[in-house]
Amino acid sequence: MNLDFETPVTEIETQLLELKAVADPDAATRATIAELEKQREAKLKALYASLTPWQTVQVARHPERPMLRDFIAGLTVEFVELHGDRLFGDDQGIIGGLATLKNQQRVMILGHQKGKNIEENLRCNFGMARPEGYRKALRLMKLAEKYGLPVLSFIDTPGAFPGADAEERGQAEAIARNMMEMAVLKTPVVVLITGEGGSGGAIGIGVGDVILMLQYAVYSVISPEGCASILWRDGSKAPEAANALKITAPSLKQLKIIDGIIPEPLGGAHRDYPAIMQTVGNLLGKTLKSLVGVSAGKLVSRRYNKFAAMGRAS
Amino acid sequence: MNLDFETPVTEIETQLLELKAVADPDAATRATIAELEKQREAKLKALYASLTPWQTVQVARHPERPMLRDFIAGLTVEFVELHGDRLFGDDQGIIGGLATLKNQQRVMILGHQKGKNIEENLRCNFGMARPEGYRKALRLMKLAEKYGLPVLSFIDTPGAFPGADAEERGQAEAIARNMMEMAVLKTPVVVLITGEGGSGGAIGIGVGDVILMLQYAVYSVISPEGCASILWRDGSKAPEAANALKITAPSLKQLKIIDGIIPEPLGGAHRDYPAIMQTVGNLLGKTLKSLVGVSAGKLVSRRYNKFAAMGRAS
Amino acid sequence: MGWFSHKKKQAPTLEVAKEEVWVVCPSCKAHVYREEWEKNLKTCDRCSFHERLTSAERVAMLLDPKSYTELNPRLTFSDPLKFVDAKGSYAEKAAETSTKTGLKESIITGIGRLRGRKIVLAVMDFRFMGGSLAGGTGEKIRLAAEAAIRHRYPFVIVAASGGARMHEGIISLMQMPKTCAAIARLREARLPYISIMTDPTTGGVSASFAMVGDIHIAEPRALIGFAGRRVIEETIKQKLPEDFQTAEYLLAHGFVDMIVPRPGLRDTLHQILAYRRT
Amino acid sequence: MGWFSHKKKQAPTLEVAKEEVWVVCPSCKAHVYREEWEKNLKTCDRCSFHERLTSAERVAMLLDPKSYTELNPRLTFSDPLKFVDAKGSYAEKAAETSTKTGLKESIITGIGRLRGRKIVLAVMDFRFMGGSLAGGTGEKIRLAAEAAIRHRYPFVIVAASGGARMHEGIISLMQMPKTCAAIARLREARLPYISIMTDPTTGGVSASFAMVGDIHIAEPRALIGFAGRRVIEETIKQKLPEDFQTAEYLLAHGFVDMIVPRPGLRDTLHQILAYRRT
Ligand SMILES: [Zn+2]
Ligand SMILES: [Zn+2]
Repeated sequence: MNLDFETPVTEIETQLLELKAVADPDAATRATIAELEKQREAKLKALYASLTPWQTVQVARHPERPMLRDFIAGLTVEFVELHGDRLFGDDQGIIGGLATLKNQQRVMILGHQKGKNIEENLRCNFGMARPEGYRKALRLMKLAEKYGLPVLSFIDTPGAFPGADAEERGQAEAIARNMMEMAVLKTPVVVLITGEGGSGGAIGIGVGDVILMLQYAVYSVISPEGCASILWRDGSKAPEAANALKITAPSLKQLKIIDGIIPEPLGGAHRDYPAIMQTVGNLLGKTLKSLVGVSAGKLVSRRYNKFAAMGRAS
Repeated sequence: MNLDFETPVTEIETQLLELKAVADPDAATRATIAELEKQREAKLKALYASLTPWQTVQVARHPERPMLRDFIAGLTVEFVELHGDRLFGDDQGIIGGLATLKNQQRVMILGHQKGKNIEENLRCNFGMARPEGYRKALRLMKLAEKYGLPVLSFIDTPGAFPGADAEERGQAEAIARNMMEMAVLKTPVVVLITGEGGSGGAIGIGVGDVILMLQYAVYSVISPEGCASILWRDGSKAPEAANALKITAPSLKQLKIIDGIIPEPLGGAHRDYPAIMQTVGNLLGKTLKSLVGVSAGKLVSRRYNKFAAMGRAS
Repeated sequence: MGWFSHKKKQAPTLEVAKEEVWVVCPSCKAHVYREEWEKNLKTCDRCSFHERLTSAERVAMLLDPKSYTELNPRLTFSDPLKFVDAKGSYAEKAAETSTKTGLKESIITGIGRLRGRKIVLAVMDFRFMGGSLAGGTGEKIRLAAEAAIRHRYPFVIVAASGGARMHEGIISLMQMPKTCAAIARLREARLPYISIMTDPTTGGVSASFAMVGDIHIAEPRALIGFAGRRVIEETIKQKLPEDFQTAEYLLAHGFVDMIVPRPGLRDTLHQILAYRRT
Repeated sequence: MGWFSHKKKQAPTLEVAKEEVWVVCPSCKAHVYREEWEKNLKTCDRCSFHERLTSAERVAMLLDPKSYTELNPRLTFSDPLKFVDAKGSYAEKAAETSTKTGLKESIITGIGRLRGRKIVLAVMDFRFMGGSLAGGTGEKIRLAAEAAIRHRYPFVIVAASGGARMHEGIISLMQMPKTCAAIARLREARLPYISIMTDPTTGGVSASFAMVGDIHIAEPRALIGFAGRRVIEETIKQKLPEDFQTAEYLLAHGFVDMIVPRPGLRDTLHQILAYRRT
C-alpha cells in the first residue's frame, strides 16, 4: 500500500503490474518492464532522498512498517514471552520476554506492539499502553538486571493510552517510575525507536545507554497534529508543526538525543523486511558488544550524564 | 458491653447501677456498694484468671477493644497519616503514617484498622484489607527504611478480605511480597498483635525483629469457626477448635512464635484504655531502644533465624 | 483453610480398569488410549485436563534419569500442637498417610539435572494431607534454598497444595514468612527462582513462596487462588465466573507469566534457565 | 501537550478593583475581605478555591524571611529548535514573558530555611509559559538536586505546570528522564524528596519528577493528571466526572499522600522533615 506522496511511483507500479501480467512477454515488453523498473527506483530514490518531516511521519506510521513481533521474528532464534505486571493485568500494548539473538547473544526484549489489522489493533490498543504495560516492562527489566541480561527496548507508539482507566491506575506514576528505575538499572539498556516515538508513551521505556533510531522513524514531545491544533490553532497545519518540532532522525542526531541512525532500505523498511532485519541485527550486535563489558556503575553514571547534557544551554 | 461468659459480673454491675442511681445513699447503701464492687472485682479476677481459648477469642474480638487509632491516640504525640499505594487505591483496612511516641521516639506506624460502629466498619471493611492496603503498608515500610525509622506494625484483623476484587488484584501476591520484603527490611520492625491475628491477613504485615502480643489477643492460621466446620464438620465446635489450635498468647510464647506477652488490665484492655496504653508504651520504648543500635545486617540475619527456627523439628 | 472439602469436587479419580486399554478423561469423558495418556504425562489433549501427579512422577518427568539425589529425606512431619480433632489425632493420621504414600511430608526436595543442568528441585505432593504447608514442608524448602545458594544452582519449585495445614496451627502459618525469607536470600544471591503452579495452588502456599517467583509457569486449568471459592461467594453473595481462580484467569490478570501444558514443561524450564548469566 | 487552552477555562482571573476592600472568590463568588484573602494566602475558606501563586509568593510563604539564596539565577530558557509557530518566534515570546514576569525560566530553585531547617526548594511558576517543562527547567531541577546531595539537605519541589513545553520539542521531553535520574540519585543518598502538587500539575511534569516523591502533598482541588481531559473524553467518547483528575480524586486512587490547605503547608512540611534520621 503506497503513501499519498508516492503517487508517481504508484503509477509506474500499476503499469508494471499490467505488463507483468502478460503470459509470455516478448522482448519489447521485457525491455519496457526493465525500463519502468529503473524509473521506479529512480523515482523512489528521489522521493526518499528529500522526505519532508511530515512525509517521514507517514512512513513512520505506515501500517506495513515492521512492528515488534516482526523484529522479534527477524532478529531472534528464540523468544520466550513473559506476561503480567503481578499487580493488575497483562497489557498487550507492551510485550516482552527472554530472547536469543541470531548471534546467540541472550537479552530481554520489550517494547510497544502495534497491530497489523483492526483485530490485532483492538487487542494491543494500537500500541498505546496502559500503566500495567509499563509496570510489566519494569518487572522484566528488573528480572534482566537480576539475570545479568542486557535490555533491548523497542519504541513504536502514538503515545501512552489517554483513557480514563489508564489515568485512574496511574499512567503518570508508571511512566515516572520506569524512567527513574531505568536511569539506575544495573545492566546495559539499548533503546531502538522503530516507528512512532510518541512522547511520554515512548520515554516511559526509553531511558538507555545507547539510543538508536530507524532512518524514517520519528520521535516527538507531541504529535504534529496536536501541536498544530494548539500553536497554529489548525490541525491541518501538521506539516508545519512537523518541521518546527525537529522530529526526524537527522535532527535528533544533531540535537544529541539519539546516538545512531539505522539506514532503511529504499522506500522504507516496510518495502524490504530482510534488509532492515540485517542492518538492525548487525548494529545491535555491535552495540551490545560495546556495552556488555562495562561495569554497572559506569553504565549508570554515563546514562546520567547523557540525559543531563540534553537541554543544557550549549 | 459485657461478654456472655461475664454474666456473673454483669449481674453485680446491674445491681451497682441501681444502687448508685440513688440520690444521696445512706451508709448501708454505701457499704453494699463497696461490698458489691469488691465482689465484682473478685468475680472478674476469677473469670479472667482462667479464660478458655474460646473466651479469649471473644475478648480479642470485643467491639470496644482498643483499635489502631486508639493506640495511636494513646501512644503518640504526633501522627501524620500517609495515604495510597501509588498503584491502585487507598485501602482503609490498613492505615499508617509517621508518628512520634510519647518518649519522643520517631517511628513509622501501620496496621489494620477496625471500626467502632457499622459506618466505620463499612469504611475500613472490618479491618480486612485488600491488596492495595498491603501495598500501601509496603510503601510506608520502604519509606521508613529510607529515613532510618523503626517500623511498628499493629495486627488486628479477622483475615485478608476474601472478596472477588481482592483476589483479582492479587491478594496472594501482595501478602507474599510483603513477607519477602519485610524479611530483609534494613530497619527495626516491631510487630504487636493487639486483637485478632487473622492468618494470612495478619502475617502479611507480621514479619519483624520482635513480635509482641496483648495478653487476650489471639493469633491463628484459621479462625476457630473455620477449623471446626472443616475438621469437626460442625461450626459450633469452635471452642474445641480454639483449644486445639493453641492460639492464645501463653501457647504462642511457649511455641516461640512471639517474644513477649503484654499484660492487660483486669477484665481486658477494653476496660481500661489508659492502663493498656501505659503498659504498651513502656514496653515499646524499651523494645525499640534495644533494637535501634543493631546494624541492619544483624537485624536481617537474626530475623531470618527467628523464622527459620519456627517449625524445625525440635 | 477450607481446601480439603475441595479435594472431593475437583479431583475426580480416574475411571480405569487395570487391564483396560482405555482411560476415560475425568473432565471431557473422552476415551484415550492408556499409552497415549501416559505419553502425555496423564493429560488430555482434547480438553487439556491435567490429572494430579505424585511427587515421584513429577521428578521423573522433569529431571534426567538417575540424576536426582534427595535432600533431607528423613525430615518428617512433627506435631507441635499435639493436635486432636473429631477424626482423632493428627500424629496418627499423618503416620497413616506416610505409610500409605511412603512420604514423610507434603514435599520432597533434591538436586538433579534438567537436560544436563544442575538445579535444586522442590516438588509438593497433594497426597500428603492435600499437599498442605506445615513445619516440615517449610523447613525442607528453606534447606533446599540454602543448598541452592551454597551450590549456586537455580531453584525450581512445583506447588500443589490446599494451603496451610491446620493441624500444626500457627507453625504452619509461620512457614509462609519463613519460606519467603529464604526466597529473599535467593534473590540476594541472584539465583533464578522459578515457580510452577499446578492444580491446586491455594491459600497459604499461593500467598507465599509460589507467588514471588522470577517467572510463574502454570499448568493449564490449574486452580490457583488465595481465598476459597465458597468463602468468596459467601462474602460477595454472588456466584463466581467459571474461570475464576484458574491459571487462565491469573494469566489475564497479570499473575502468571505463561501457561505451559505438562509435556512442554521440561523443555520450557531448560529454555528459561539458559538465560541466567549471573 | 494540550494544556495552554486549559489556561483560559481553569484559572479565572481575580475580579478585584485595586482600591476595593473586597475580593470575590472566582469559584464560589463569596465576597472576602482582601486582608482575610491575603491572610489565607489567597485561598477561599468557604469553597477551598486556591488561587495560583507566583514563585516569589510561594517561596515567601514556605521559607523563613531572608533565608533564601537562589541557585542558578542566571540560567535562562534556550531555543534549541529555533522554534517559530503561527504566533511568531518562541525566543521572542519567551523573552517577552521574561521581561513581563522578571523570570528567566518556569522554575526558581534555591536554598533556604523552613522553620530553621535548611532545605533545597524548587518552585515552578505558571506565569512563565504555563510553567511548562523545558531544557532550562530540567537543568535547574537537576542542579538543585545535586546541591541537595552535596549539602545533604532535603529537596522539596512545588509543581505548577501545563506539562512539557512544545517550543523546545524533544529537549522538553528529555527533561522527564533527566529529572527522574536526578531523583534516583537523591534516593540513593537517602535524602527526603517531597513533591507538592499545586494547580495544575499535568502532562510531562505529572509523569516525571512530581509523581515519584517520598511523600505527595496536594493543594485542595488542584488539577493533577497526565492526559488532557478533552483528549480523554474524545478517546472514551464519554463525559468525565467532575472530580476527575482533582487532588481529591488522586487521594482516593492512591497517588497522593495527603491534601493540605495552603495555610497548613509550611507546618506540615516542617513536621514531615523532622522524621528524617539518615
Ligand atoms: Zn479431556
Ligand atoms: Zn470560594
